[in-house]
Amino acid sequence: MAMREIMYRDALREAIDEEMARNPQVFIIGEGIAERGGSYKVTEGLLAKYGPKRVRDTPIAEAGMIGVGVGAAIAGARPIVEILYVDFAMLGMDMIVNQAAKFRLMTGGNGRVPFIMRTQGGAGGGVAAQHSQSLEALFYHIPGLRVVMPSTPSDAKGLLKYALRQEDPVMFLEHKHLYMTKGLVPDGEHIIEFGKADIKRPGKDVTLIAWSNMVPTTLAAAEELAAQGIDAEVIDPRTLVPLDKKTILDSVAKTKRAVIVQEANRRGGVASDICSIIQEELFYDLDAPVSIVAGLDIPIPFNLTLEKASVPQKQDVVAAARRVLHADPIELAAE
Amino acid sequence: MAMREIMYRDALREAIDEEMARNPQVFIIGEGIAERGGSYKVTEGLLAKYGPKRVRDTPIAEAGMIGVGVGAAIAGARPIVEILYVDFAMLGMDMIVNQAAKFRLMTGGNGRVPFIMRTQGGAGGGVAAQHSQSLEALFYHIPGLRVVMPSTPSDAKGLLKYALRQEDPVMFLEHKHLYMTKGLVPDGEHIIEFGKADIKRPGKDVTLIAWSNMVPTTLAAAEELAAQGIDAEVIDPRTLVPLDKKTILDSVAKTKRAVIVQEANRRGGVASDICSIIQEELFYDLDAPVSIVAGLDIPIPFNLTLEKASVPQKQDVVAAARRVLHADPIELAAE
Amino acid sequence: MTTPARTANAPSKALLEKIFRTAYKIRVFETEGIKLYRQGLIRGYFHPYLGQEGIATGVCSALSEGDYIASTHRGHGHCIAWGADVKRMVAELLQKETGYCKGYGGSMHIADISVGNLGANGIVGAGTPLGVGAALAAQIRGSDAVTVTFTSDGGSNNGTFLESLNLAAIWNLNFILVIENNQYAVSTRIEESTREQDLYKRGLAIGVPSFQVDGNDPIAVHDLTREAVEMCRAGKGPVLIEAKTFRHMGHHVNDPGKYMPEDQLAYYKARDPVDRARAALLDMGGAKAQEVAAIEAEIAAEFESAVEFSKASSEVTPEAFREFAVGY
Amino acid sequence: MTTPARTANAPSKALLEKIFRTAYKIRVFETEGIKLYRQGLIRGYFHPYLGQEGIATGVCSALSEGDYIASTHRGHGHCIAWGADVKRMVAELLQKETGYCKGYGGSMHIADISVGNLGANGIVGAGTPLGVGAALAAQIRGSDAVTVTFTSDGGSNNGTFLESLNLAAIWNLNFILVIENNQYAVSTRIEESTREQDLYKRGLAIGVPSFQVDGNDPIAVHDLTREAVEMCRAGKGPVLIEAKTFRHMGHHVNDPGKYMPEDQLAYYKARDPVDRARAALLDMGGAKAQEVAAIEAEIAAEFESAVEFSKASSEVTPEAFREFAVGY
Ligand SMILES: Cc1ncc(C[n+]2csc(CCOP(=O)(O)OP(=O)(O)O)c2C)c(N)n1
Ligand SMILES: Cc1ncc(C[n+]2csc(CCOP(=O)(O)OP(=O)(O)O)c2C)c(N)n1
Ligand SMILES: [Mg+2]
Ligand SMILES: [Mg+2]
Repeated sequence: MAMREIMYRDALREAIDEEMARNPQVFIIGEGIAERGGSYKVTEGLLAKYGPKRVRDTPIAEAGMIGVGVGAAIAGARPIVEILYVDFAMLGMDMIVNQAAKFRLMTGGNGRVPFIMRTQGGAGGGVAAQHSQSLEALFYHIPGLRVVMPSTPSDAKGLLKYALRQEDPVMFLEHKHLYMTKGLVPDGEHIIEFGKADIKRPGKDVTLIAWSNMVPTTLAAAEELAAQGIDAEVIDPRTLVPLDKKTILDSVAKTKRAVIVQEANRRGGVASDICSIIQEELFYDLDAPVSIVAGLDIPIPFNLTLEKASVPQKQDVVAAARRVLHADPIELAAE
Repeated sequence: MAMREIMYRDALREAIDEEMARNPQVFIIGEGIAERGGSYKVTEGLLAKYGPKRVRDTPIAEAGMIGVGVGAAIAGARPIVEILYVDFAMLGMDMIVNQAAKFRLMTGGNGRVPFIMRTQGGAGGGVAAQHSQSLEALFYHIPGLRVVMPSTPSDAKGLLKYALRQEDPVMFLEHKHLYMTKGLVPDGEHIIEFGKADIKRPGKDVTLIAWSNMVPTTLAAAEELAAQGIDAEVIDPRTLVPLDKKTILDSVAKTKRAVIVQEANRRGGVASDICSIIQEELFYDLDAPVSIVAGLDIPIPFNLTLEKASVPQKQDVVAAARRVLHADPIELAAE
Repeated sequence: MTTPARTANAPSKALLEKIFRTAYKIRVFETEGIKLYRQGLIRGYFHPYLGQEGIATGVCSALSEGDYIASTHRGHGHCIAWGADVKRMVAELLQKETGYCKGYGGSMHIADISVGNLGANGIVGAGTPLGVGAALAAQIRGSDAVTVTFTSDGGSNNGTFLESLNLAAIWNLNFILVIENNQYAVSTRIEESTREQDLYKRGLAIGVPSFQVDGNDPIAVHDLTREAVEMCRAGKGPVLIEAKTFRHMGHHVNDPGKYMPEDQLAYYKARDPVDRARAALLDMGGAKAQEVAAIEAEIAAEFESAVEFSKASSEVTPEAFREFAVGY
Repeated sequence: MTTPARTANAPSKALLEKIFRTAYKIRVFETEGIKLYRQGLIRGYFHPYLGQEGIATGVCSALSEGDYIASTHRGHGHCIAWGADVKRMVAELLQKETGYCKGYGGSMHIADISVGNLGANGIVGAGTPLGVGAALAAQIRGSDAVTVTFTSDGGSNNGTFLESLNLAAIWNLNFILVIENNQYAVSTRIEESTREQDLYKRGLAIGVPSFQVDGNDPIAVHDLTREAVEMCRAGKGPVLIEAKTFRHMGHHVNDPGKYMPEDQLAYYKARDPVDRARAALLDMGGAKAQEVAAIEAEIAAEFESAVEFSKASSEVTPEAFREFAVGY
């Protein structure tokens, strides 16, 4: 199939554009997304194309925006609410946790909430503690939410298009470092179902599991490992909820070793949960404890050197992989 | 030391009363806590004793109440903000996650936030999806917060008094089923430091880890196991952050088998994180995968039979313990 | 407080009968429901709408098919006024599969999306953004549907009040926010919750036409709501209505409400909205006493059969529930 | 809009000099800071206070030791007006250990609790509840300290505005909320954000004495703030001040701000608060031109040495950071 190399942010725009053209119920609201085209240019041109009714700037009122999006979804529309930073989604947590996630169950299945919150997280550039978090674990724990974290332009487009055609609230979590990254995206209708992990790099010696911006870091680590004669398999779940346990477990059953790489801080992160699943299902197959490479348990500092020290780097992944392979004489500390 | 048998709610009141008498900076605000004495009678009598300046009713404005408490703590006071249900704390998540938890780091350690949010969670009585959650995992993941979940009157009093003397924001999570439960509380000054797990029942065959209202359930299961000749050790971390890893790991190193019991739903819960720690530290000692007994991954239904079906019951704990002990011929499904 | 021009023409007998039927049906539902609660047949929360019937009745009688409502934790009245089937409401309170939410929701979560009822809500103030969202969805669809969110004095102190009403205003949405000011939040008097007890002024401050009305006068509420609907459909955007009222008892079934001043309670009971609706039907509508008696008997019977229906209904099984949970 | 009685007596030369020094110091800090940013010495966010100097200057000059301030993402001016050490501010922006937050916070998080500066904030609107909390702490301590929270037109659309100002009102706290209405939220005009652009009316709606002032007139801001402080100390509770102003450039260093209408920009630049402060010192204060020139040279030199100090300072090491992280 024909492919084009485009940026992550352009892939997102294509998905929104195509779905808005296809379904008049789709609309998007957010701060500076209309006239300015969004802080990351994802929504550039949409106002001109779809008009002020379906592409709206909002005041600074995250709880209101999210709540209004949830209400519109309940009433049959297909809202996309863009929140500038996932950190700010905390202002709308009641609407996410107590309304969007609960409505289906509370109505005995009669009500659905096809609401999409698009936002971005991650550390980088010295934007400090309130603009650098990776909060997927908070949404991951709440039953009723879908959690999507694309790492490539192709996944971003395919998953966002799918999100706009399914019936549940979606936390669509982008990464501030990925918007300008490029990748091949298939021409024409390109949709990726939720719950299908992608093997970003096949390998046989060790399974490396990573999502969002940790995928490029992990792939780079895999290359370095390859140079050391270690053949790593890199799995990107792409959607954390629903989670493609089968692909993960099949890989670990094969390699007998797993490293989970997460940008978010270690304590209570999604990596811990995936680890708990692997050890529960494959305890007797594992040749080493599942290793977790994650951020430090402390808010992200402004200072760039310390910011870097607080999130996983390529070398941390390489070291963890070597550790589970017992490739080094002395065992390093687990964290 | 002399002991008295009192209720959980009375133990909490004693802690607040003693600390208010001791420190004029301690005050408490919440909905209906002053004139009415609180929905669970925890604050009964405090208005009369300490007056309207230090014991205040508030309007229904959780974000405001929590934010005001955080600001007061930054300015040197010792606020206790009571939130009726932990579910409602979602309205104040920005103040908890982006302000209270971050302030110390953002100020390079110069600023501290001795803010206490007292609230209660858990399912029971048909209060349905928005009044039944166990949300400790959300706070557990955020660096900078302390997460306390007492299961007995003694722990409730000792931990709340300690909370009022330390310097970090504390999520003090009570359980709606525990307020009327009784237990022995030592007379006089009774303080329990954070980060010290309590062995609620010593045993040698299997380690059962539980907190809050899952402790009575787990102790009941331990009794039933004892009748079956299985000697279970029951560990209550009491504070999830800081977590007393040593006591947990020492026990599992001894029993070689662990079951973690949590009322919250399974996906991304605190149990997963404790499991990840155990398997990482004791992989080579374990005789069976760590087993997690947790709530179903779905909001809590109103119907009482279904409500019960959505949270762990004694029999689930017994079955899991027998499973990790390979005590039954046929392996049961993990969940 | 600006007041809209009132239509001169008197209400028709048909409208007066509709209003009385609704108000009385709510009265019966709550009175009998409380009995079921005391018998232990209903569990969890039950916030009676007793004394506030005039508001849901007056408001909903001015709305049309295709419109939306969003309700509160004290939502039975809104649901009934919106035309809900009492059978399915009682069944829901009795945790039965035949209930509106199959027994998954209960009193605080009855909803019926199929007819535009966005549902009751356990979070005070949450209905406001949800209602604004429905109004936004309608505008985007090009529909002239109006959405009414019922909120409360307590709910007007929640930040979502400002955030979402402001959004409705700048977007000119067909949205009506009805504040049921019963002057209490559980046991907390409104005087303790805010300095300015005329809550409609909060709408004026952000440019929203805002009015105050006697919530115990169903006809007045109806008239004002009709005006508000016309303003919305004329493209003027949202309208705020503050309806002053008072509970006839405590906050919920188990709250004796001793803190409510007797004289104040007496004052409002003397202005009982159901009595007023009945009087209006008899006097303005010229209905005969036996007509009214017949209506009351009919409604009582309807509730009785709803209880029988519900008792005879079965509950969702744990197996079916676990089935439902798959993939959550 | 109610207006408080104005004190007749003209401002002293000392006050006028203090006001000019502060306004000019902010002007230099931002102008020179932007250069450092463009040189790549400052990373992350940098929201210049250029054009709004009159507000922080006028407000803080009316406060006393022991009072509190809470600031915004555009917080350099408040910090300087509060008397912060420019050395430690520059060091913070340069990520150095000698900065107010040891380089852990940066531009949006400079705070100094030791002198009652609750800090800038990266969350728009968050300073309001924090400030109300400080005012509550003061009241409980029996102190008559006043807390000022600086917020913004954007921040006044956040729910915390209503929730926390209402709490300050019912509790009669010594709290002053200053809305810096620069009529933009990044590129979004206030007309798009709310129907009622006189934001002080939101305070009146909940019973809070509320006033509007020309934010580009530091003397007027000072006078009004002094009145507000007196009202607080007289036990009247919180006061809301809306100060109208305009940015001199885009939202942050990298925003060209092309969307800002030239005529509007020209209008406000013609009313430059720093020029006004200088003119007031010269005309009302009768200062000599050389006095003023000397002050300006002194401030410029102070900034220069702050830069040298900061460049010479070291950063917190990753080892020290990991040490700090233990037990988090
Ligand atoms: C956000 C939130 N806070 C607190 C509660 C607990 N609560 C339920 S009803 C109620 C009082 C509500 O008073 P009001 O909003 O005036 O409505 P009314 O009960 O008077 O109809 C409270 C505090 C809640 N359900 N939601
Ligand atoms: C809650 C929240 N939402 C969005 C942002 C992103 N943001 C930073 S500044 C800004 C504009 C703020 O405008 P205003 O509040 O009027 O303050 P000004 O920049 O004009 O001083 C926005 C949207 C934020 N920091 N916090
Ligand atoms: Mg009320
Ligand atoms: Mg602004």
